[in-house]
Amino acid sequence: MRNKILTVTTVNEEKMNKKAFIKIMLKDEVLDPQGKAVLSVLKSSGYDNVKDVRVGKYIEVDFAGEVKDGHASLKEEAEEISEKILSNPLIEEFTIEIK
Amino acid sequence: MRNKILTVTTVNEEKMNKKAFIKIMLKDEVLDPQGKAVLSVLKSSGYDNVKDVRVGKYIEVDFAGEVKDGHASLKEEAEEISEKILSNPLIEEFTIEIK
Amino acid sequence: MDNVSAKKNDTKKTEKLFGLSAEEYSKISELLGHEPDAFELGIFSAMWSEHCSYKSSKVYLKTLPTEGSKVLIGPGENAGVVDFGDGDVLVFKMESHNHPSFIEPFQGSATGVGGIMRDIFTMGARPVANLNSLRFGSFSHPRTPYYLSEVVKGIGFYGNCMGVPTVGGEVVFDECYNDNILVNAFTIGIAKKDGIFLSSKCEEGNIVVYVGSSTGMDGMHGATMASEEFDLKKNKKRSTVQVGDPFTEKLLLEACLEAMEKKLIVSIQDMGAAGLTSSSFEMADSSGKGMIINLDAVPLRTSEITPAEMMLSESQERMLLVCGRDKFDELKAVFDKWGLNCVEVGEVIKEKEIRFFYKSKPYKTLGVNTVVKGPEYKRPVKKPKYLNSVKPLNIDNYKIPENINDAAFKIITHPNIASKKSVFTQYDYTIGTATIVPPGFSAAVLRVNGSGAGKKGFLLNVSGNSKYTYLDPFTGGALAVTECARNITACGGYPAAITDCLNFASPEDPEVMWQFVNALEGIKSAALKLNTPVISGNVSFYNETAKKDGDKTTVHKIYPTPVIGMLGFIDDVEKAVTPYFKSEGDEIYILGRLSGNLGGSLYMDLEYGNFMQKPSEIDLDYEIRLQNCLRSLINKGFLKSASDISEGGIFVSLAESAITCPNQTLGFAVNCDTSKSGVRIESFLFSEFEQAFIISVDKKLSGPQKTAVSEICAEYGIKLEKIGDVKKGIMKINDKIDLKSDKIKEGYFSVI
Amino acid sequence: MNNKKIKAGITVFPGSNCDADVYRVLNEVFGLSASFIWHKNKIKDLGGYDFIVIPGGFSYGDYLRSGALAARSPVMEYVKDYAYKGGIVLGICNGFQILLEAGLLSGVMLTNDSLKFECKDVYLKTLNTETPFTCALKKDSLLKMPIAHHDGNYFAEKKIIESLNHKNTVIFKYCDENGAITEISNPNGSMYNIAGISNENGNIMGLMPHPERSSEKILGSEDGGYIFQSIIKYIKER
Ligand SMILES: Nc1ncnc2c1ncn2[C@@H]1O[C@H](COP(=O)(O)OP(=O)(O)O)[C@@H](O)[C@H]1O
Ligand SMILES: [Mg+2]
Repeated sequence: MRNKILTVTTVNEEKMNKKAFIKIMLKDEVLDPQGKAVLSVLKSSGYDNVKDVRVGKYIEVDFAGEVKDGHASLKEEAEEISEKILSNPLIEEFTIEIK
Repeated sequence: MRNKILTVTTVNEEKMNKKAFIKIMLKDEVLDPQGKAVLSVLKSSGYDNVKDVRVGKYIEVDFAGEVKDGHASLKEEAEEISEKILSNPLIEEFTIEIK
Repeated sequence: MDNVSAKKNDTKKTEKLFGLSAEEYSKISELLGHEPDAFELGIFSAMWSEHCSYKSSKVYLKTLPTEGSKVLIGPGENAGVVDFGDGDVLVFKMESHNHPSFIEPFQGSATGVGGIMRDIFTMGARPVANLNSLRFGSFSHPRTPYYLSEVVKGIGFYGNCMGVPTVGGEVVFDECYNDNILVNAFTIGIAKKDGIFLSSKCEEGNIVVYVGSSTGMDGMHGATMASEEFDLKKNKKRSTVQVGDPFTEKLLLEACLEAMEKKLIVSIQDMGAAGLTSSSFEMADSSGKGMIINLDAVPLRTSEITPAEMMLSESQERMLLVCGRDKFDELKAVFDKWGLNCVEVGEVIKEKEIRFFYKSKPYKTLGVNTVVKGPEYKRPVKKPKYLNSVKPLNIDNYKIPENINDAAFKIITHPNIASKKSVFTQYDYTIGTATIVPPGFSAAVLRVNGSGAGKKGFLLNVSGNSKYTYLDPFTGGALAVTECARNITACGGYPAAITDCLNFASPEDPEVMWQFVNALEGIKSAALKLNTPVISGNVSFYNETAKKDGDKTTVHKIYPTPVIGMLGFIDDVEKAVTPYFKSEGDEIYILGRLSGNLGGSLYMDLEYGNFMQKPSEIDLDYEIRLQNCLRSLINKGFLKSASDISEGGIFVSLAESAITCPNQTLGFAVNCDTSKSGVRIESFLFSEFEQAFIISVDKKLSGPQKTAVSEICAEYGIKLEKIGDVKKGIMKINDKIDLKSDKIKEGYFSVI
Repeated sequence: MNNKKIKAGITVFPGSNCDADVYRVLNEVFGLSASFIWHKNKIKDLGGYDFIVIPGGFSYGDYLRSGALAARSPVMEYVKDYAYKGGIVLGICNGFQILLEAGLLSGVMLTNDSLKFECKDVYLKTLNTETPFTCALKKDSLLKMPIAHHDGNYFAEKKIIESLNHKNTVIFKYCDENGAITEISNPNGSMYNIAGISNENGNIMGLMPHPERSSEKILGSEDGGYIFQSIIKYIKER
């Protein structure tokens, strides 16, 4: 079952099923049309205390075990994946949690 | 089942700028075409230790202050927004963090 | 579906859950010789559902005209096939996805489009165009914008990604759809005449192969759900919504066509409603064979799934096919190339039964015939009471409004009339480089690339009018067919064949059944006269919702809504005519005759809040002469534009002709002595679905040419009357209408 | 040089869907020898082609970001190689997005400002006619072509925009039918109405509108054809 609890559990077992949780957001200076649209929907639905909305992505990568050769850690591998494949560094920035 | 376990960080300043961080994922049993496509690209790019990928949304809602009338807390308001506007309870589930 | 153990004393609950009646349940027990268990019950309830078995409609559908010189395959297969000449065939069908779209409009409409496209490429045809017919609740209903935007997004999402242009459709708003929106999707594909694949060719010893996406819990109960009223919001613990993956379907399309091209497939059927159940049983049945199905081999997305759930899952983008054992490796190579599952799940056997294996052991055996031969009903019919109060309109009981300009403006800016541009610009209608006349005009006109077709092309249109069908089911049915034909003829095409999508409330209500039977009669008689056989179709019953108001429960039923999709042919796409005026100074004529009957019209609805009057009947013999006459004028090159007179009447027809011209804003000055034909000005302006067309011709037509035009009209016995001229920027009719084209244009394009 | 001798390669990714249109137009309308390059083919050297087209569609479903996944697929390495050596590469719609994601052109595509898929005719103003893609055109020529995309909202940092302007590599801008570059004629929110750009060298161009859908009069416009004619002219004269 997918782990849905956001609280970080420290696990020592290296071989355990581990996941990378990658959050990708548009950089602040990049216009976020989707966020803007959500904001206007919220405002028109009466949530007028909302000041801003940004919409990003949340990607769970399940590594089920070993790290790929040539990578020091899952974190490093996840970083590589995030940078090379999952995000576009020109407009996006990411943060990774390994759990 | 929609999961509503929230990790709430307690903040004393009531008027402080507060944000809700809302993570929206497809329910486990719902097909995730995006995740599937990303998985296949990761695999063909040599990341063959990756077993599964799920792609969701991460939404930051900036409340810059007060809670809307009729809501006990920002958390409650964010929950209402997530349920009614941001997510589709038929296929998605969300978790909220207030920071 | 997780705790589906059908306990013996629990038939009441079973009924609710599975949509079977008590009699049906006993019949199943009798056929099996024992009470059905969960697996059997799941299979029977799916196959005996209204959706799969057509149990309430079958006896009537059988009476439709299905044969014609151009029809190669009529109803019965995944889609019908029409001969297009030069070795090409066109394959088309329309299908409803109403209930799923109401529950989750984006995914519901997306998977509706995905499903109908699978029906087409299952036959070996490459989909070349999509259309859709949409019905939403009243335009001012708070949920309508949500449904409209999500449904349109869903349709675009799927069709655009597949690379199939969406070239037409209709969008109608009416209160009666507040709780039951309708999403009907149409797809047409093209194939070589000798490249058609059927589900009925299985041979003993062939292997059964599962291709495409893995099986999950999607759309569990879809087949039975579609047959139930939405009386209670079922407490769904798990998600059963089908999620569409057009990317995978695009791969599936290419893989299937490649495998077909290489002749690796013997028989094939898409997994649509009732997924693996209907595909396996129906393929076995139509081939007169049986199958072994090994459930252990089914590719799964979740391990927590029971055999019954595997059989009933409606996960999208899957196909079941049958191939020769010696071809399997080659077949697998094709699907591997496209990155798709391709798994042997069984074998074709001589005995007409399906033998299921599960966990490496024999699990269940069911007779093909037993399961497939569902019940067939001739349900009670009764003329609806409300029809007694639908009388012919006497317009003299209503006084002429002071300001007809206002009435006209209200009509042209009514959501059902106003431009649907903001809808169809969300669909890719130019992909394929074949769209000659795009959406926004009468019928879509397409050419055919990459074949010996030369300049010939085909035309498509979908139409339905539920208000008229409600007021007069027979006329409404006939009108849907006629209206499609008018749109096709107005472009210069010949109507060729039709598909239908019959959306009705519960067939268990005798009054609904009466509507159904009579609407079908209407379709039948028009299809016979116009020589447009019905080659495929779909019935969607139970479009009604029980709503609790205090302790009172009222059932909200949709108007009977038969929708027709029509295919037409044209010899030279360059000769296709569009409905809009071309240049200032051209002469405007009415071709045909006017009834002036405002019964059931939008005008009566908007102006007096009462449209419960009898619409005009259609004189089908006249209709044929009229359309033949128009086509003849177009083919001879005499017309610059031609437009039918549909909802909103002549005023709307003229106004649209003036403002939809892509690069200029035209107008008209019309003078027509309506009293001569004994009608009042509003009747002339706003009576709908007249047996007439608004046409424009070059004023510089020479004398002999004018004579030729008159001769053609005389030959067909059709009246032609000049009513005015094309102008720039103004809309004038007698001394009653005086409007600015710009203002009308702005209103028309900004409503939706 | 006979058109038939000109070899065009059309890349095909899973989910490409304008590949067949480009193929037909290049072969049938312009009489070239165009063929497909399947994304998994290990051709390595694309040197045999006179030019490469990355067609539109929804490569990998456009999941994640439009063009992102295709840009990371192996065949793009060969395309990069080809382009770095000066080969002519044209990216149309999704192909443009792929070129951006692959870093062959600078900037990114965001979702249209309408947040909707937009299918309609647009007008383009030709700003630079000294490229292989525009050399048959006159400066400021207006071209009518259809767009059909969901993510065509061109975005780049100020620095990049400055460099595009400086190097004259903005090739097409959206404009109205009179050639005025206005907000109203911008169909997707692109910065400065940018519809097509090239690299500094001019051998790689991406544009959102579809020239292959506007190369025949019967389809409403032949203007897109000038882009292919330019490529042909360039190749013949080089
Ligand atoms: N849902 C839709 N999808 C695509 N095109 C549509 C849709 N709704 C309407 N259109 C297009 O708008 C035009 C006008 O629609 P409608 O008024 O229903 O046409 P008509 O009365 O001529 O049958 C047609 O070309 C039709 O194809
Ligand atoms: Mg009409």
